[in-house]
Amino acid sequence: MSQTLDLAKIHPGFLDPVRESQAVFRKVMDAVARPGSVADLAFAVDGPPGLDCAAAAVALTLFDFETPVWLDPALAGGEAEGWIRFHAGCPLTPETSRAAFALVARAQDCPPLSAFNQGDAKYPDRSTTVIVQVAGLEGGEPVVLTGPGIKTETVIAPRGLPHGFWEQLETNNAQFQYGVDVMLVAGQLLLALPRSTRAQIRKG
Amino acid sequence: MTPSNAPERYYNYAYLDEQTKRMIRRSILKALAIPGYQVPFGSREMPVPYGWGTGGIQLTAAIIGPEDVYKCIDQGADDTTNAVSIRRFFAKVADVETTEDTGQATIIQSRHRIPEKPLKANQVMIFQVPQPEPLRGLEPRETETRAMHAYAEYGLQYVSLYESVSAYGRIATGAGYPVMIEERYLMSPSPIPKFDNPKLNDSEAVLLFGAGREKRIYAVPPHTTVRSLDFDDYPFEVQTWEQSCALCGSEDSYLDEVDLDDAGQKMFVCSDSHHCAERREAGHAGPMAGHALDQSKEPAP
Amino acid sequence: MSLETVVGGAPERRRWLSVLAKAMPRELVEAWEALKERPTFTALRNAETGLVLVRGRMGGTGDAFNVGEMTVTRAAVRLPEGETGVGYVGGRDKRHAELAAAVDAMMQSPTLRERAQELVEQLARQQQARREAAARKAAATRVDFFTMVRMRSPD
Amino acid sequence: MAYVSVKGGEKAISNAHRWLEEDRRGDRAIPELSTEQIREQMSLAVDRVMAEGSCYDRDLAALAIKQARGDLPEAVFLLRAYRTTLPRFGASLPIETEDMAVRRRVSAAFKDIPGGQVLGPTFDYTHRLLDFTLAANGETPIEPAPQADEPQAYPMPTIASVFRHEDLLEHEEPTEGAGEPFDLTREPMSFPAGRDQRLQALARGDEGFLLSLAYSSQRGWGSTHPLCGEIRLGEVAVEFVPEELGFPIEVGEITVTECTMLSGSSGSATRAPQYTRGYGLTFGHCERKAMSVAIVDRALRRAEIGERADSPVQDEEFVLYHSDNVEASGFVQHLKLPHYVDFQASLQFIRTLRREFFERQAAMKEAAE
Repeated sequence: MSQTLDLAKIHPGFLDPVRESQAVFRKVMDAVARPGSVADLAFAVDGPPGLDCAAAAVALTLFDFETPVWLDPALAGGEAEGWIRFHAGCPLTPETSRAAFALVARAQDCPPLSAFNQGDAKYPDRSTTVIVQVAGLEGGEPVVLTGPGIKTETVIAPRGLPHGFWEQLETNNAQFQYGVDVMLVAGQLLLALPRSTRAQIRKG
Repeated sequence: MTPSNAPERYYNYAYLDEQTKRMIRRSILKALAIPGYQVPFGSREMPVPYGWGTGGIQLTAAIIGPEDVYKCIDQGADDTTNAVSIRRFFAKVADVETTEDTGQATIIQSRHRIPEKPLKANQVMIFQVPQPEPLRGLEPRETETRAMHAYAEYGLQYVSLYESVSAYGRIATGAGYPVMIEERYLMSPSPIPKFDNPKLNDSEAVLLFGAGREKRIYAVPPHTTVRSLDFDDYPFEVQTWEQSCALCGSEDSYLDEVDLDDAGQKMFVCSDSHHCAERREAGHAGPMAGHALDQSKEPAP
Repeated sequence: MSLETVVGGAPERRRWLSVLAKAMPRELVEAWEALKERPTFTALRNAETGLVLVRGRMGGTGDAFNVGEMTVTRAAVRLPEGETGVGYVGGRDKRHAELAAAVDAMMQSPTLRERAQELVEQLARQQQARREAAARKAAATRVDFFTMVRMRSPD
Repeated sequence: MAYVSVKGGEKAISNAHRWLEEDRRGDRAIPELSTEQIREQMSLAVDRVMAEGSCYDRDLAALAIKQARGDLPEAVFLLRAYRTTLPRFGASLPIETEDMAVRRRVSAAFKDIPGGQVLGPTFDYTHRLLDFTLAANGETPIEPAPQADEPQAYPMPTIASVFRHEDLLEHEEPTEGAGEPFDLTREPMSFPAGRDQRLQALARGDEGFLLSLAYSSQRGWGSTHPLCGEIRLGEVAVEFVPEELGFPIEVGEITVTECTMLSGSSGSATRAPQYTRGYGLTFGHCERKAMSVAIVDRALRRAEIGERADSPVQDEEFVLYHSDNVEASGFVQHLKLPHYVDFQASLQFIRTLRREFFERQAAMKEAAE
């Protein structure tokens, strides 16, 4: 078991957990149902240092004792880890392949998507949801999204993703029904890239 | 100290405890990420019986908030007894406004129908599902059907449709007609009449399906390809009626047959009660419409 | 593994908490009200009813499985001198849990312990009497075929 | 004739509820039944509701029985729906049935076994003659049960401990590092099922369904040739480790019924012939149920023991998916709900087929003439 928490140092979580987690969930649900659309979670909680507001809100809404969480080593041992353990009560796992959720503090250091749990043939839902903090959801190279949830196409341009990320996402989509589901967060904003989404860098 | 042994009247907002909601919410997100795939979930006992909408109720309870406007229909109608009962439940436990107006609702829970009015992007449609497994009628074993979905082996379903064509000259399924999602997962649309199947394709709204007793959640995101199975020479077709609605005169809505006596007298009326009322208010009248329309109006809010 | 290593030197507290839990709520309330001086206490955690998942063993001796749940009520209280006590009792009687917690706290107080100890022993005697009556009734329904004395190995 | 639609549902439901309430109370000239009376005098109904409701609380079960007008599956359902709303503090340590304060213990395997044949409070040798003195108004005089000079000694040896030195009966030991047992209340059924999942499902399963399955097995549909090794009834302590204490305390005592059924097994090239067993454990005094569970448990162990599976009782999907009466009752009874939309779809189809049938007949008749 991990060490005892120093409760005096823990940032507050949701003020009204029932209402706030419901409101966050509806935004996140819509984001996953409409890949590439941006959810604004500004109404939610200020996370501890190292965690974006939107990542903190998702953690409080979806993590608990049933979900092993892989935490970016950059967050390990710090305030963010204590905050997540205290508020969400989730077990932490060092193994990417066992995580229900992964929280990546800096997109540049994101482990390969294939390192996470890809689900299995009969239970593809048992795969990791990877939450990646990026520099911004705009201003990067334009990427065209198509697939379920998207009427024709959606163009996004997140900043700060590692080289080769979109190729990884293409591979992830190509192996459907297996695959991880990705959420990109920047500050209070979030967008989702479930495994059903095809992403291609816009040429020219 | 708080008084000991005070009677406990308190239930959590929307009945379910927060841990249960989180579990269901996680399942919903996976269901949206893998359209048409049935996500197993830890369904709980609800205060209405299994088979009476516990899957839909758990989905609603997991997503509903006080700003929602909730509509609940059964057989297309707002006034059927089980719809009344479930609507009352959420009015009580979730402090939400309820409505019969399809256009006003943000969450529509339904058994056996999709409203006639096209759904919008700000709406979530929740289906109560008695049997989520489209292959169950052909193969009773979960171990077998799960493997069929895993490897997209749907030959059995096609054989069954083919046998139906051989026996009856057409595909015999009138409700719960199986659909293929994005050409990958075979899915039961719940026992909606095949008349409603086309409304699932390229929907504006999020479609969520909950089977409480069978402990499965699945979903169809907006703008997803939903194809009703058929053959080139026996294409999918929906039900039509020679009659129009006896009350509102509608010629393109799904009709219920109402027997008026035991000598074969009958009338056909819209299954979607709100659609019918809205048309009558707009001045449409069917061949048997009376004039005391005031009684059928909602009291002014 | 001995009980000592499991409970970390708390076998006494383990015993009195068990006696308090297994008391009938009515017996505990009566014993509490019969105390000459009853300490006041405040709630550290309000009495709350929940469930404990009861486990059995496959075949009676093997690996665990879940049989079902039982209702349990818990409370935590603090005495004016600062001693804290907890009560975990089967059922939904909040007063039972609060008084069990109060007696637990008294048992940890040098000044109140003696009084609380008497109360615990009284409850223990009542439980023992009930148990023994049932055991005598059971023995009275035993079908005796043989009268010889059975030899059993001491383990 | 003209029709308008009116909204009758709301009022009809309220009125139906009021009539139900009145019927529950019955003739007001008769005193109202208290939940304490049910708890004390209908105690086997209480036990059954707790076992199948999967929630040990005698008062809640009594209340559920009163509210359900004695309809036990309905009472089971009320209890299950209530338990959904309570937080879970955690799981107990496994109860030790060897340490049971036994009120009843019988074995059919030996004439006498250590601890003796203890009949306890049983219906077994009552003659099923209606006792009309119970129908008399007022208190029926009851003699207190006799007490022996020497109390029954505890712990009482089990059938397993009697066999242990000869290794004639398979013996179960806890597995080192075994994971958390499967929990049906948190996870859906999963197949192939472990024995932990099966025993939990059977413990909360419908007594009637399990009884019939057990009976089918005895009659040769997947015969397990069982012999009742032991039935015991009594009280066990439930131990729980509260987080803030870190050591186990007893939170109470519960009544349970335990049954071990023995079946011979001829062994294999690597395994000596030995008796195998089926095991049943239920809350409360539910002997018929515990025996049925033990027989069904043994039948479901067929894969592990290497037996053929060709009967319903040996088919775990069949047994586990259909044993829960809350699920079964809800789904069978949902057929009461309106189905006129689906029926309309099927009516249209049957009418078309009939029309085509008569057209064909007419055509054939014409051709023949």
